[in-house]
Amino acid sequence: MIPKIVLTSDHVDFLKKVSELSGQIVTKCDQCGTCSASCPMVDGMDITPSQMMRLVQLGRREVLESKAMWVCASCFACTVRCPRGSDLSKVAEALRQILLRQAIDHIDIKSIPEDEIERLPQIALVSGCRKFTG
Amino acid sequence: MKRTGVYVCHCGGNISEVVDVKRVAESVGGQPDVVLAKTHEHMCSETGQNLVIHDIKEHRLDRVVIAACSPQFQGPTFKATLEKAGLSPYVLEMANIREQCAWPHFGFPEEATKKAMSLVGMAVAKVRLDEFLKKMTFPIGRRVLVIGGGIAGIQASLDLGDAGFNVYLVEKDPSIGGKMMQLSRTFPTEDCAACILSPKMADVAANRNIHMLTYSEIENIEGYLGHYEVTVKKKPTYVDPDKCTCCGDCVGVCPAVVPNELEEGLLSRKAIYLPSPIAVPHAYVLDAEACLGLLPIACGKCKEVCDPGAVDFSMRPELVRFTVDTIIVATGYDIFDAGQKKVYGFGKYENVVTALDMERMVVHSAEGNPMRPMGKRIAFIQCVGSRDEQVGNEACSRICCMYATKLSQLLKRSDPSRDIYVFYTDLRAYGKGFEEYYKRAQGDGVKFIRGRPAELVEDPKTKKITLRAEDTLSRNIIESEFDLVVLSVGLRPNEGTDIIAKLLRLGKSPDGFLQEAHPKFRPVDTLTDGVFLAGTVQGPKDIPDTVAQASAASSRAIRLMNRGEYDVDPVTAFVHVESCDGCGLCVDRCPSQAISLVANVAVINEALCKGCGSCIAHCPKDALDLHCYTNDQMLAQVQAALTDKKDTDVRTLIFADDMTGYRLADNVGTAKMSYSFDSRIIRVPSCSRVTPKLMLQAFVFGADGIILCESEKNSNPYPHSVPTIMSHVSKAKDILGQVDIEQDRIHFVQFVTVMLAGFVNNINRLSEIARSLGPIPAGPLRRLSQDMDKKLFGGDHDS
Amino acid sequence: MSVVRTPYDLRKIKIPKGEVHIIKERCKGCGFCIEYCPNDVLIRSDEFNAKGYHPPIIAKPERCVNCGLCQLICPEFVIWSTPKGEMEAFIRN
Amino acid sequence: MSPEQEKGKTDPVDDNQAKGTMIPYFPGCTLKTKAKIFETSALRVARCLGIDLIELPRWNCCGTVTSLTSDDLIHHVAPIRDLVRVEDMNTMGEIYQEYRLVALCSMCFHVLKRAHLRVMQNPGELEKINNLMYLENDYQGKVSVLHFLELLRDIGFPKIQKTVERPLAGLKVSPYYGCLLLRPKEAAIDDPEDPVILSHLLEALGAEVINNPFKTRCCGSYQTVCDKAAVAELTFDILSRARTEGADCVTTSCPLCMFNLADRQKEVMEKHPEFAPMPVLYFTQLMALAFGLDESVCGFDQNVVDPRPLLREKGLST
Repeated sequence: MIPKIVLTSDHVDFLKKVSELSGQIVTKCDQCGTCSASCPMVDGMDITPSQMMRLVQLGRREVLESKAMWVCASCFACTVRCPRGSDLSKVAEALRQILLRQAIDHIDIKSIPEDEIERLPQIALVSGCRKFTG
Repeated sequence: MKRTGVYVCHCGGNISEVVDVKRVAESVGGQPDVVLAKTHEHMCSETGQNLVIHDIKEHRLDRVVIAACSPQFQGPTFKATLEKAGLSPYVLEMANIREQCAWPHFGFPEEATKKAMSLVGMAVAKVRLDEFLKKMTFPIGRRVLVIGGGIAGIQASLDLGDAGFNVYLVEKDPSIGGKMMQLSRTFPTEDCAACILSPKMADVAANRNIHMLTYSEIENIEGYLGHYEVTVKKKPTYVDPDKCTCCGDCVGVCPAVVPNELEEGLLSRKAIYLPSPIAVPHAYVLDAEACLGLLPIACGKCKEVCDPGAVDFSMRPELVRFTVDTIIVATGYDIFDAGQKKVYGFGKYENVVTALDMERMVVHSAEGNPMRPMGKRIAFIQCVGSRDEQVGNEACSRICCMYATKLSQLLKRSDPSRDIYVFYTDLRAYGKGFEEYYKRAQGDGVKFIRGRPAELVEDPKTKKITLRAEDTLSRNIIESEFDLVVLSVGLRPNEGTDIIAKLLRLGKSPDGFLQEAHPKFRPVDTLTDGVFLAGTVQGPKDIPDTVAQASAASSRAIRLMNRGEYDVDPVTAFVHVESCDGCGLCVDRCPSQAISLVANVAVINEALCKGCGSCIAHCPKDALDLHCYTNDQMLAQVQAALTDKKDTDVRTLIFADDMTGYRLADNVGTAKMSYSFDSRIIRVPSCSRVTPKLMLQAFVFGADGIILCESEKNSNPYPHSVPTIMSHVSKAKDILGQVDIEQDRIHFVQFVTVMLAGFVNNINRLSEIARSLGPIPAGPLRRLSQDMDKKLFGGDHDS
Repeated sequence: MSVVRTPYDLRKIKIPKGEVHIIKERCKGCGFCIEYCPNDVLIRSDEFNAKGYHPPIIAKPERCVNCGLCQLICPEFVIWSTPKGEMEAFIRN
Repeated sequence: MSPEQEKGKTDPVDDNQAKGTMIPYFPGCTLKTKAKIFETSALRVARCLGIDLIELPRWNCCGTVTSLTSDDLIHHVAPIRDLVRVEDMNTMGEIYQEYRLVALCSMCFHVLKRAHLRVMQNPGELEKINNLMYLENDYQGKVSVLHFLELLRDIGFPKIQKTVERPLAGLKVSPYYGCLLLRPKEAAIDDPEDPVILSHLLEALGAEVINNPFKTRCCGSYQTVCDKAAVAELTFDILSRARTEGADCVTTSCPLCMFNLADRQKEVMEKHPEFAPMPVLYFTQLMALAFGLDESVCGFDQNVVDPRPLLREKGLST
């Protein structure tokens, strides 16, 4: 079943929103895939980083349902390699923020078992909360 | 009383849709010496030109103003028209109401029409003072310098030599042939590169008109079109090419081993060696750096065994001096230094090589003595050093797609069991026969994968290379092992190019290659008269394009030289003898030493004078002047530009140099970019012609601000103009300061012809500044106009 | 180019080999041979010869290419080089 | 005198160095808790090199991660506030003309440096932040944020080599940089793709440096909170690669990398039983060892994977 895309002004708005939040000219991406191949977390993603960029280019909100931006570890490997000089980590952050700012958290700290919390260093907990909760 | 005819062109609507051409024509109709003012659909058409010719005869016109497009565009056409009618081509002025009015002010008919009237007014004011000048012609010879002995230089030299012109071909390597000599085969036809190149190289050696200077480098070039003085340093080869029989005995005994340049350092050579099997001149060369020692002679074995006695340690570097009329620059390219792209581990991993390495490997395999085993699984990586901001080159190198397609096919066909992959970002098969060739590769089973590999990792034991990339079409991550990875490296300007560019004052485009005079209509010319570009020095291109461009360059050079003389507009300095007091201040101020004192009066050597006008400012007596841009004409234009100014208006004057500023204004217009109506553009050969006095007078007549637009230093035909302008500007600013007028009213900006936005912003910014400062009060203006010359020349100058 | 590679044929390519011979006792320790040997085959030894000079000794015999410069410049005719193996052959016969 | 300085006397430090240059340093949350050993060892080796790292007064959490969205200023207030402290110290005269701030934790370094860079590039944002912190002095932008490794590079590896008492001969160490010391370019302490700073340090310490092609690959960072499995996989890749290249142990400069590479080896072994644990040490521990400091300073007992057997085997520990 191949979905048909009807491009509307809403798509344009979404692209605009992500571009503003990330400060990146998303449309510059020419889909070379360097980011995907550089990404250490890509194995755990449902769509590749370059696919994420593509969806944003077309302004398709479905990208918000994907796991990719949550699996991103902000390691900036894509950032230092992008031949077009785009900062993907900023785009992923923008997508996370769009949800987090609607108070849609990605993790529930309470659900993490007591002993694990004990084990985790502050640096992990704080950064985790900063990235995954609003 | 002058008899001026004014013609306002509709330009088929381009102008008339914005500007009310009728009103423009009427607006000048009233002026005393304007005999007639007409409008016409297409002035440049034959009917338009005939109209002018007819009127000149009928109404005995002796001055013509044509309000139409840019003089850069149709100027030559109308000059010819005047000549046809028996008038001097220099009593013509064009009011540029298309590029400077209709186009940038599109959608503002009223303002545009007003500005058009003012522009025509300026032209009328100037044409009134035009002189009946003749074209100047200078003799020119038939000698050409070709820099670079690659395929571009070879082709250019052959074309020129065959046409009977004297060619000096200078090549830094010991043999001509260049990069093409290293290639295996050429795409898309797959002829053997050496086989098609060597006959041409032989022709060069055989051509009586071509004087080859190999193993030589340009030391210095001075002069101008028709008289370029060249100094070449010829390195000693320590082998007499006429005696050398290429027996190779010397190589056997030579104890010094170094990497072989021809083989990209993958194989080695001795200190004494034959540069290439097809080398021209075909003789051995002794590489002094590699040799055990020549001073004192440490080894000398080569000399001992050389029967014909060709080895001669007494050779020394020699300086060769000669003069040429035109120059063709064909210094070519270097491949991108793959070591910079760290993620691919070139130089670190033994199984990662460049495409040029691969060319050599293919050559040797074809000859039956492979350099090294290549393995079964081979991957090509495209765009290495091209289209990549991380290595500072955004441009596409144009040839990599096809040479990778070529090499992959050659490898596949020589061993069909090979697995060959080409990892690309976009595959560009734009040329004749390229798409078919690409299809053939696909047919041969070469696999093309759309994705740029991110990194290569070597297995410490097997030395195989693991490549990681995304197949962006199936959206899967590919991670697999290869025996050999080939980097399709891009093209960068040859390191030697910079020196030549400096010597010849050639501009560079953003990608670092040399800049042509006009991307469409002068693709092989440069902004330096008589200097042309051929081949990859102007930008990446394949062999057919290079050869075509080389032939184009040579025919452009022939066009200049064939007549034996060439025309120049008589834009040269001249002296008002009656006012010259022989103080000599101007003499050593002329950048081209064209001024001398004869019998206590300044005299201009018209052959040397470049017509920059920078001398004028240095004359305290206003005795120096410039044809086509006389002091009176400049002043008349300035006044005319300000006559219609109302108290509420702001009016800024933009002095634009011929080379860049004025063209830039045209490009801005062509791009339909709008800017402030306040501005009036005045054309000058160089802003160094704009004297401090002229600037100050402009303010006295009511100007609110001034911009001087000049070519950036490295694309400026007058190398000294920029510092000169700076001193003029600071002088004018000082005096403004003395009389409490804001110095921010004068701006000096350097441009290259692509800086459209910058040009617009500068004009608009000045208008804003002028508005915020408001009009200059009467007090300061009065003080400014009082004894201006004293202010300018300290008054202590007495004759 | 930021990268320099070792040529594949470096081992295959033939260069003449030589060996140096020194008559230590005659040496006056001027050091010319050490100074001028283009391949730095020789170094000054610490031992004294009968004359009380430091004669050269052969530090890197494998690097000698029999260029014969030492032989040419030695004021005392105490050092010379021959193609490798030639000397033994000569002595044997 | 603090017990530490007490020990200082027994250190192999010549006296004229004992009172060294004072440079403010930013500990950050984890160095005060789970990574104490990182702090203690760092402070002590610094003193051996004539540097007194003085803890930034009234420091606050840097925020651990940089906020990347263009409109998010508020999260840059915390790091900027810390930088203000450095300028305060100078105005108070606690230090004289010393605007360097040394960080040990890679994440703190990254966040502090990028916050500084961002407000320097956008004066408008700096103004906003300064207005927001109206109770504090304005940030002048004078501070240069340094990672301890950069400071060591400035001191010079030859000097470090001289300070070595017990060269780490025969110890095969693989440097691990992770992300935040090297990326993005503008905040990098070395070449993002081919860093050498740790190798140079280890060479100075006399260790044998083992290059690991994954030395700059991410450890999974904060993903460790919600996806141990993924992190364990990365740890497995990085460490097994280090081993195939021939390393005995890995060294790092970040408490989070440390946790993911060391503590997560438990999860690694659950999934890959064949995996043999590998010691992971802070580079400062190795320095302490090489400088011949007391093992209590090196604090090997606090490493999750005990390096002492390895060190004994190499004759570097009793």
